Amino acid sequence: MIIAATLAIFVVMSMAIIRAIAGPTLYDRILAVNMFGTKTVLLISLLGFVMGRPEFLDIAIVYALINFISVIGVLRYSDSAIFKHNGEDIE
Amino acid sequence: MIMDHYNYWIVVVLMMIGFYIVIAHGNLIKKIVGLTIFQTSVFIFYISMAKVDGGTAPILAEGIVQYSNPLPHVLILTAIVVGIATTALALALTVRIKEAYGSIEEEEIQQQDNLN
Amino acid sequence: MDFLLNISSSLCLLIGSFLCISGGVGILRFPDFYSRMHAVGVTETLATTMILIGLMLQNPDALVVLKLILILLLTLFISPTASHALAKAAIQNNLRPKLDKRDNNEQVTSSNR
Amino acid sequence: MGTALAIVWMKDLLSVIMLSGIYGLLSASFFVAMDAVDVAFTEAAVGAGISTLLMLVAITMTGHKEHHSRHKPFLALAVVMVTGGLLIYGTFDMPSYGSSMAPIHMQVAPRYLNDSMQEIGVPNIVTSVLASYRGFDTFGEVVVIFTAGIGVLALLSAVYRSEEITKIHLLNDSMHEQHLILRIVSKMLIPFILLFALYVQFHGDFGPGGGFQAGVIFAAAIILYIMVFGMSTARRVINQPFIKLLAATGVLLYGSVGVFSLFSGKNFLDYNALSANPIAGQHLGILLVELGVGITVASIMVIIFFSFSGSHVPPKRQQKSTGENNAS
Repeated sequence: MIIAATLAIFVVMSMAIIRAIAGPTLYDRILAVNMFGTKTVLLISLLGFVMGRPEFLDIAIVYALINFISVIGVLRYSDSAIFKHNGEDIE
Repeated sequence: MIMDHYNYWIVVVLMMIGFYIVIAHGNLIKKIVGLTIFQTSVFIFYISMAKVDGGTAPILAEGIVQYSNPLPHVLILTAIVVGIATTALALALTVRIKEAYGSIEEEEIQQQDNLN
Repeated sequence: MDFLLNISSSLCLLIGSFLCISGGVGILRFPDFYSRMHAVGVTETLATTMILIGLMLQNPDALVVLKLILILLLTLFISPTASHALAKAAIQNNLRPKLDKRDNNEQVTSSNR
Repeated sequence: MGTALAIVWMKDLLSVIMLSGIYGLLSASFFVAMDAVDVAFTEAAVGAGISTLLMLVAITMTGHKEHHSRHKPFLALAVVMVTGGLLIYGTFDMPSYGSSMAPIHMQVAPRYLNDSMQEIGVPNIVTSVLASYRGFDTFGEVVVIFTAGIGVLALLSAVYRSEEITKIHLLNDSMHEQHLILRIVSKMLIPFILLFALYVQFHGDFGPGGGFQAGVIFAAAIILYIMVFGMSTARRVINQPFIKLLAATGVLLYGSVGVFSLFSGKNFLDYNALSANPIAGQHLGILLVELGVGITVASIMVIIFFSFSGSHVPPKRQQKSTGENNAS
């Protein structure tokens, strides 16, 4: 059952990658990255169980935290980057 | 027998993608991303060499006999952090180049150099 | 008891996987950013909860369960916040929902003015 | 792999960086699948978190459109193809994947695996090799990180000192006025992240973790604080000269452990000198050394981030200054 769930998550991750590559707007990409991060957290937890050593869940916690930080960072800095880009276009 | 080497092929393909970005693109930031990809391919190379079939992570526990090789892990662990520090240095240089030349495209920088 | 645990854990994992896949289809097939965000919301909260609960039922070790609960709490905190911030930033940068016809027209007229 | 391919084609640097974030997460999953939990830990925090952020900050300063001016892509492609072909030809002599008879497993690894429990007494072999067997190496790495931090500081901090006030004003923008929910959630999360970093630091002997990872996570928490609450608040909270001092202190701590063991008649970084009981000495030595590493890495990352976002140039000013450069 765990292996089936792992496979499902693999499929979803590849879907998220496709969206991140194709995504027409920047926000689609951020959304896909965010989802990809959450799925990675799940994948790591599942992999721990598959390999039979589930004590390494610390990594999954780090992923969750870092994912949040990077999404916030992307939002924070993409705002100013877009602003600057528009300014260049106008001038 | 041939399929036994697929990990190396993944590494080689990644490495060549990074290499291609570095030599074919003029944008300095893009070049740095290419270098990062190249770097990661080397990391994967080391880590895949450390893997032993049927082994688990090299943290001792009761009832486990077969572990993966810890030495490459140590080397790569430090290499990742050093890598980010050097990447930061490269980015800082890029920012200064942008200030000095007003551009981070290799060709434009060379043009300006030739003019002077 | 053991049997019951196994069955329920499998059930949770199954539901979680199904929700994950449906969300994945959603993020590929939905027409615009906001509806995609809805799909992602489904996978991020409900599917994650289901899979993590399934894993918790699978393992008797207290420390592991504690860590899983921690991960669950963190995801439940983090992903709605991130989605909220994302949607807010998107609205502020004039990204309009595609399905909202009236709003689109309004925007067109306002930009014409 | 597909992600890396896509990076080649993307013109917009912002998307490139987004994809490189995914790439970092992906390669970290690779590492977990290959049993390298410690490495995955580091790669998760570094590749997906800090490096993405640094590149983002860099492109806000340099602009994020790549011009379409690839010169002779076919020559480059040919070079890449030839090199790749040669490398693949070379792999046929390599030991096959997962083989336990490969030469790499024949040298020092069995000794680490079999004897480290008696000699060092730490279950996580990666930590014991990192801090004890190859302590000299790690010392070098820490010094490299320290030097890189100094380099970034030297490159970025000197220029903008006079424009400090406008800059701070600029950085204080949108984020922390509007996002109330974000602010409150971050307020709850940041102490947790800091606590977790400490856990990783001191749990490194028994599970995945250690100084490098803890330092990066600690720095990530502070970076989150800077991003959410704005630069000026962060400057008031975090004393920058103090961080610089801390960075040096970490290296000093590491080095002085070595010098101490040198003075007590043992080799450099021989922790048996620290205590009468060798195992206790090793424990103490590893603890101190990892602490030094953690302090240095955390403060260097914070310094790098501070100097990057501190030298934030407003777009108008940038245009003007480049104009001046061209004119002169």
